[in-house]
Amino acid sequence: MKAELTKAPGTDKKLQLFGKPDMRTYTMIFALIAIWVLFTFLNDTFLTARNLSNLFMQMSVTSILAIGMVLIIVAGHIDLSVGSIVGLTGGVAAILQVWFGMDTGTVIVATLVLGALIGLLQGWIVAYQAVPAFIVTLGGMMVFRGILMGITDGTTVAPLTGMFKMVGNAYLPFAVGYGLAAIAIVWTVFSTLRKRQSRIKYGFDVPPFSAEVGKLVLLAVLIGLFAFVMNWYKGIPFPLVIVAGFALLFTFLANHTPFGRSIYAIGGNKEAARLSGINIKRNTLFIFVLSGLLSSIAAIVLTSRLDSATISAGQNYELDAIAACVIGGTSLMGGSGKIFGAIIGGLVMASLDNGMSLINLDSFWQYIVKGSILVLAVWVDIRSRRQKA
Amino acid sequence: MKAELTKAPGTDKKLQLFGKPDMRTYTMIFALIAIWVLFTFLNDTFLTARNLSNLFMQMSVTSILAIGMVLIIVAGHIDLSVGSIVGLTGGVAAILQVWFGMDTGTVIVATLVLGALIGLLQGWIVAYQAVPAFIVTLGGMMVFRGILMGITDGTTVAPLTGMFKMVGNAYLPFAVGYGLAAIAIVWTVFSTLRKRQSRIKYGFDVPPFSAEVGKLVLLAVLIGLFAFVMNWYKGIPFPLVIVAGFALLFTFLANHTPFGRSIYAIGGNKEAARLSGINIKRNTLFIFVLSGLLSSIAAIVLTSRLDSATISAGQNYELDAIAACVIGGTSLMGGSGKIFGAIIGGLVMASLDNGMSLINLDSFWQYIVKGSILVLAVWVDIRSRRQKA
Amino acid sequence: GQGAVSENVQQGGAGGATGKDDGKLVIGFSMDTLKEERWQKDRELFEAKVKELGAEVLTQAANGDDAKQLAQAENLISQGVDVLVVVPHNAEATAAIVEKAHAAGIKVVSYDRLIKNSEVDLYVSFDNEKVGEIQAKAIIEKAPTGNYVYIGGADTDNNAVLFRKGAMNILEPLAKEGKINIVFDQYSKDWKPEEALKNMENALTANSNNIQAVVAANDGTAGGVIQALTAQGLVGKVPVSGQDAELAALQRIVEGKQTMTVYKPIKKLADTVAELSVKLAKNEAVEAPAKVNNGKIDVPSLLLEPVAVNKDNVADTVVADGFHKLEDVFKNVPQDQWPKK
Amino acid sequence: MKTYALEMEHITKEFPGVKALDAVSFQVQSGEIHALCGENGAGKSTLMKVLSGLYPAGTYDGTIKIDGEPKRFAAIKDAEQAGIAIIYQELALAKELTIGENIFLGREPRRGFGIDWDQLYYEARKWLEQVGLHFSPDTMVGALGIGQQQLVEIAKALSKDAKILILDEPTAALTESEVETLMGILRDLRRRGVTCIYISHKLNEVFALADSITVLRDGKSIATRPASELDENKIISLMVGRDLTELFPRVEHTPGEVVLELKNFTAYDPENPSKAVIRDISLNIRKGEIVGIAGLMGAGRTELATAIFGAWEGKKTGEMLVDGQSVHAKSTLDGIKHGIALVSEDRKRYGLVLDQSIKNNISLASLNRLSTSSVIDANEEIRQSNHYVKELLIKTPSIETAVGTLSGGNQQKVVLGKWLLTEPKLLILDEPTRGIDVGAKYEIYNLMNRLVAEGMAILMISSELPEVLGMSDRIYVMSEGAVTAEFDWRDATQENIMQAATGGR
Ligand SMILES: Nc1ncnc2c1ncn2[C@@H]1O[C@H](COP(=O)(O)OP(=O)(O)OP(=O)(O)O)[C@@H](O)[C@H]1O
Ligand SMILES: Nc1ncnc2c1ncn2[C@@H]1O[C@H](COP(=O)(O)OP(=O)(O)OP(=O)(O)O)[C@@H](O)[C@H]1O
Ligand SMILES: [Mg+2]
Ligand SMILES: [Mg+2]
Repeated sequence: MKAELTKAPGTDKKLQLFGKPDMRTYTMIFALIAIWVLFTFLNDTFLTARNLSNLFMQMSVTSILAIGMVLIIVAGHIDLSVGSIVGLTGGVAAILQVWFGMDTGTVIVATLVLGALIGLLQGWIVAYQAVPAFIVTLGGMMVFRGILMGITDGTTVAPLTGMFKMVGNAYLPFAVGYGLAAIAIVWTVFSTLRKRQSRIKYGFDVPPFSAEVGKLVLLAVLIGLFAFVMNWYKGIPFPLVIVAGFALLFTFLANHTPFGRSIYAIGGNKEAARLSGINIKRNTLFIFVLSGLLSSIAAIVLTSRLDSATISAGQNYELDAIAACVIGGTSLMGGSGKIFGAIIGGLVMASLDNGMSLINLDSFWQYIVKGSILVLAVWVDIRSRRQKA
Repeated sequence: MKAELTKAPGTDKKLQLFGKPDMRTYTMIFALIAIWVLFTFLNDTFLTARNLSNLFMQMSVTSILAIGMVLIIVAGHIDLSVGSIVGLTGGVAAILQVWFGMDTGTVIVATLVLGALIGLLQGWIVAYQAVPAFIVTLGGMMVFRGILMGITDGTTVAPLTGMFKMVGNAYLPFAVGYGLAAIAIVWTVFSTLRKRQSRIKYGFDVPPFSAEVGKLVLLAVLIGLFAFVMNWYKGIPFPLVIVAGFALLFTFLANHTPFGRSIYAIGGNKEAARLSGINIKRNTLFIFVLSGLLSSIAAIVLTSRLDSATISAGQNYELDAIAACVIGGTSLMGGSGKIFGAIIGGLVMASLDNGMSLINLDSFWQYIVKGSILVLAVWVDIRSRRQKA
Repeated sequence: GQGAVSENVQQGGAGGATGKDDGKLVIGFSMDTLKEERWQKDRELFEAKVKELGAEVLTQAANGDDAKQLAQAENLISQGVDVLVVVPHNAEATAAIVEKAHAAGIKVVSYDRLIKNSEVDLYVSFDNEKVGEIQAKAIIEKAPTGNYVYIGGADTDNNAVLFRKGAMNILEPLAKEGKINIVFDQYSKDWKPEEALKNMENALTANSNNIQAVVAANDGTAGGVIQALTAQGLVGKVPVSGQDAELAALQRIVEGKQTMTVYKPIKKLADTVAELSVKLAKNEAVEAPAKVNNGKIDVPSLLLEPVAVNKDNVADTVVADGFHKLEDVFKNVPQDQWPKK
Repeated sequence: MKTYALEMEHITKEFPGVKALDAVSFQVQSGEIHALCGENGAGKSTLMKVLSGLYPAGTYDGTIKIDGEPKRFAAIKDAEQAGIAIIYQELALAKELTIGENIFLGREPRRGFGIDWDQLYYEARKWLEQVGLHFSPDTMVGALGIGQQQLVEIAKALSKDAKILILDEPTAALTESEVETLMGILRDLRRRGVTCIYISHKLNEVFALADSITVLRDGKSIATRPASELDENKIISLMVGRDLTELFPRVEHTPGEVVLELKNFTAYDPENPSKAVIRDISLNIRKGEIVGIAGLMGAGRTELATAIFGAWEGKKTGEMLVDGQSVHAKSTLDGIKHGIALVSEDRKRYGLVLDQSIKNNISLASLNRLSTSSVIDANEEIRQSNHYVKELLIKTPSIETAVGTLSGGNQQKVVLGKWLLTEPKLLILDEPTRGIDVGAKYEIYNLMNRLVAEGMAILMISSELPEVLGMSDRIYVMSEGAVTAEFDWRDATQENIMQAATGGR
């Protein structure tokens, strides 16, 4: 009996880089690999270093939005305005730089502040005025797009300065890329060992040392391989660094801080969260601030990538972000979802887009295939979970 | 005790034309009147018979979609594909008539069958394969749009024959309009009295006869006035007849049939519904069939109104339909919502669009105003309910 | 930065980007959209011509999404095309494509719309502002005075903004002179005909049908406008412009329901671009007599004239070009009224 | 002089249409276990919610003093700071989170910026051992049964190290042995000077634990007495305002022919088709008798009921005969058609659509019967609903009231009404009186007797042995999915049932 108790917490701890990957995440990783294999057969460009580099560039904006969207959906809300926030904050960034000649640093800070303020406004209405998020953000979607059209007068604002352009287009120099990879490996090893220490101290079971080492070696090889492939082309794309950075940061936030846990509790059982003394309003407000902030970061990347701000920028991105979350296992009922899953979901969608465009599929076929695969992927996932469980 | 028990059911029965209007519906009717008053002040065209007639024409497509959407949302699902179904079925209808020269009757039947089949497919995946409706219909949205693009090759399919054009553009002859109004009045009086009889028979309390008569007179005047105003211009628009017909039919379905009750129960507590002997899968399937069917009806009206089918037809209609439902008091959590509310919600949105276009407001202001009013309306409603409660 | 970047590209090339090293030239064709009839034609014609010239085409359509167009262009570049032909959705946002292509040593041709603020290699086009001007001029001819309605395209589409700007170049001076009166001016969301229909219904209602002319941005919106006019029995009495020479619009024109459409002889456009691109790919010199400043450089350009098509010149323009068949265009008109071939 | 740990004075709390508390005064001495008794809807939970800050100061009238100090709690956190911890009657756990996360929700131990997971699970495991729940602390709460979840709630409250611990019906879902564990913990806390407020409908527990008892009735405090001055009958008469002669109104039944017979009935786990959840069960139930099923939690009684009713999703083997006819109930609809009704153990989860009216809930399982050519007969529906509201003494202003606003006992009666309207031959009651006050219990027992007298057969699953012994004509005992014994009520005793229930271990 006692043995059973002490054993359990040790056994189902997995690599916790992005929180415990669950069955669904594995299925999605598998689907991703299947898609990659398929496109590799269909087109010899797909699995080149250069195209993988493109792919990561192309997924960056949606992925950044998906990170925020996971939090929103987990808390039981929805944010339909992210696309418009991307448009508006990107437009403001471009205006500040092109029309008012501000330097890139100032522009970025101003944009982030604007994004956070927009999130604050929407969050306040959702949290403190109890208007459903669907309505608030549907309204926001229209209002922000309208403001963007008003301030730009329908014109495209371009071109940006070199510094700004870097954000969405630069690659890390080879040395920096390898350096980052080395840091990542060292950090993984260090934190795994420290966790092991602490578990031993508290008397929890730990996996055999050899298994732990094997896991670490595998991880190190993967990280190294990734850096090598990216450096084969031009280096690690800077937008990917942003995505990875925020994914890690927000995974930490979601899994290892009281704030993160509160979000899951709020989405899972609001009453329970309330009865546990969690300040639901403040936390909800904060989620929307984060979503607004991430939207403005996505806006900076997008504007930089396009080297211009247009009135249609970001349109329909909310659907892409939501789809990435759902493919990645986030339940629209709230209460469960993983940021890592959403990133995989975003990668699945970007891979489909990229691959179909490479094999030069007719545009209408692309719609049909993408729609079908979306349903198919989730269907396979549900089937497999049902059989396993 | 006895008196208390038997009295209660009698007291809170209201006009049951579209089911009991609740607080929220009243607030929305009030908001609608406010919007109308505002635009009447801003523009002298707004409250003319002709413009009201336009307004009802313009709201028809969204309203038909909203009727189906209420059922979907009440059952705890969502249908993002209605816009694409409108596009596809409308395209097929136009192709059958323009390219293959089929007569209008056949075309309409074929279109409705197609709509129902599409609904059947999606419903089957949702109900029997347990894939979330959000994913299924998001996929459907892409697939159906893709098919439409494929079969029309991007061309506009036009023009239709006279008969087909009538559906979306005709007005009822004055006499028929007044006739319908008379039938409506007689039917209301008759059914109210019959209900009264039956309540007396069962020994329930009934309101005083004078109150009942007063209510009936008011209703009769409203119906008569409506017919008069519509006939002042060209008569009751045929699309409005379709909307009203389906609204009545589906309200009856929702409130007075086991199927309708089951939907509310499923949305309110799926487990309890299942254990009460409700066949959840079959009912869910059927809701999607209805939604597909209504989408194809909306498609016929739209195609007829435009006298052509284009590949962008129906785009983003799902958002309009969902917004109409939510403004009209449907909870996105499932379990509650009224068709009458959704129609009012649709009318609110159509009135805003119409009024702002009449006063020739800049496009960007229209976005801002519409978005803000959306949020404001729901906010006022929530406030007022909170104060009442 | 530039030097380091091209160094890296060399490496990338070794990574195997160009799988198509069978000596055949490959032209990448990055399109704004295929959601309109007109662009389907462009694609057909362009692909046919390039194939005729012995090269290959890879076509991508972004359906009006700037980021998607950039992604697709990247994919074309990584597939090792020799020349990239771009129909920009947005004139400025596509400058990033030019930069990326140049970094990979690929020349870029700007098709139909000018790519601004970039060192684009060649520009072959009709001018969008010019289109608006042609529309307005044609309508002014029919209705020199009176109440004017402008029904625009998608307010979120940069091109719709340009069309409107062109039209207003003509209309606004006249309005200032008091000759005409612009009583209604609205965009149509997503270019949707139903939005145009609603707007036109409202315009007619607000002005008690006292409308003398409508400038509609394209044939789709014109279709909506004409539906609203039909309901009021005004069809044929109020001139309506259009653009793209869609079949449905041409049918309306020969029936007298629509006044004109702007036809861009796209066969000529497609053929010219195809020929010049293949030349560019072979590093041959190309003839580009005009110079158009795009904000950064004077782009070597070939400018083609858009044509205003009306009832009288349908047969000589659209039909003669093989853009549409005579029997299709005149399908709804009694045979005896068909023009002689 | 007595020192009061808690004084609540003239607390008045109104809900729309209901005065839930009417100038209630309530004093609790330091270090005692104070029981709060009263019928369903008497206001016990509401009073405790006022105390715990869930209903913040300003939404009620009256004053609260802790250790003589007046306090105004604007939020739950304030009350927690003042040393008050509460276990709510409704389970307040997030199912998607682990046991450990739930226990420390909102108060996670930190290390740097992050949560110290190892310490959290270490602590959680300690508290779980205390309450005798042998699960790993990183198990999802959703995977636990309702009783186990209750133990998690208790662990959570204990971990707060409160000065005043409130338990609102903590034992409703617990087995006898778990109740024993809990009592031990509470006695231990009393020794350490912690003040406890204990709400329960189980009077034996109240007397086993409480030092003083307060009785509420209709939102008013009726009396506060030392436990030694009271006995069961006195409390009951204080609660209901009259005397109840006996708790279990036994009536002689005359069983008729067999309604339901199971032969070698086996049901397999839907998610693991090789695992039998109930095994080889043979039993029968006759018209006009009450058959009780006893067993420990997890014995598979709920599964048996679900399988008979047709709601079981897994594979079933063996034979089931209804009125001598072999029957395969594949869905709940089949069950209903064969005249079987199941009142489930968790009414909120499986019984009611909380947002909807009493009327809509009562008619839910009989919609087709209430319809002519697929249209619901509105008058008949209203008539039937009113009939059952009257017959079952459901306390409500109207049949249009949403069931979510009713008290537990009245909700249970609505579920009963729903099933009686289907006019079943066999009524299965799974824990029919869980969380229900004595008055309502008594009404339900009388109703059972009346139904049986009218010829219905009742299968009653209950974890309360007195109830099983007091009401059943025959008793089957289950253990680990199998029937291990059958007793006539005259032969059954607590001892021989418990022995069979533990599998003779
Ligand atoms: N949120 C609420 N809204 C409206 N009425 C409520 C609400 N909560 C409780 N009530 C009403 O207040 C009264 C007291 O309810 P309370 O839950 O305190 O009773 P209780 O004594 O705890 O009963 P039980 O033994 O069933 O738990 C009841 O009539 C109940 O219907
Ligand atoms: N959803 C489930 N998934 C897996 N196992 C389950 C599930 N529900 C119940 N079980 C298991 O089935 C067995 C029977 O449980 P059940 O709760 O039905 O027993 P019971 O006798 O009705 O007890 P209770 O007193 O809780 O009603 C137990 O071993 C339980 O853990
Ligand atoms: Mg209670
Ligand atoms: Mg049970």
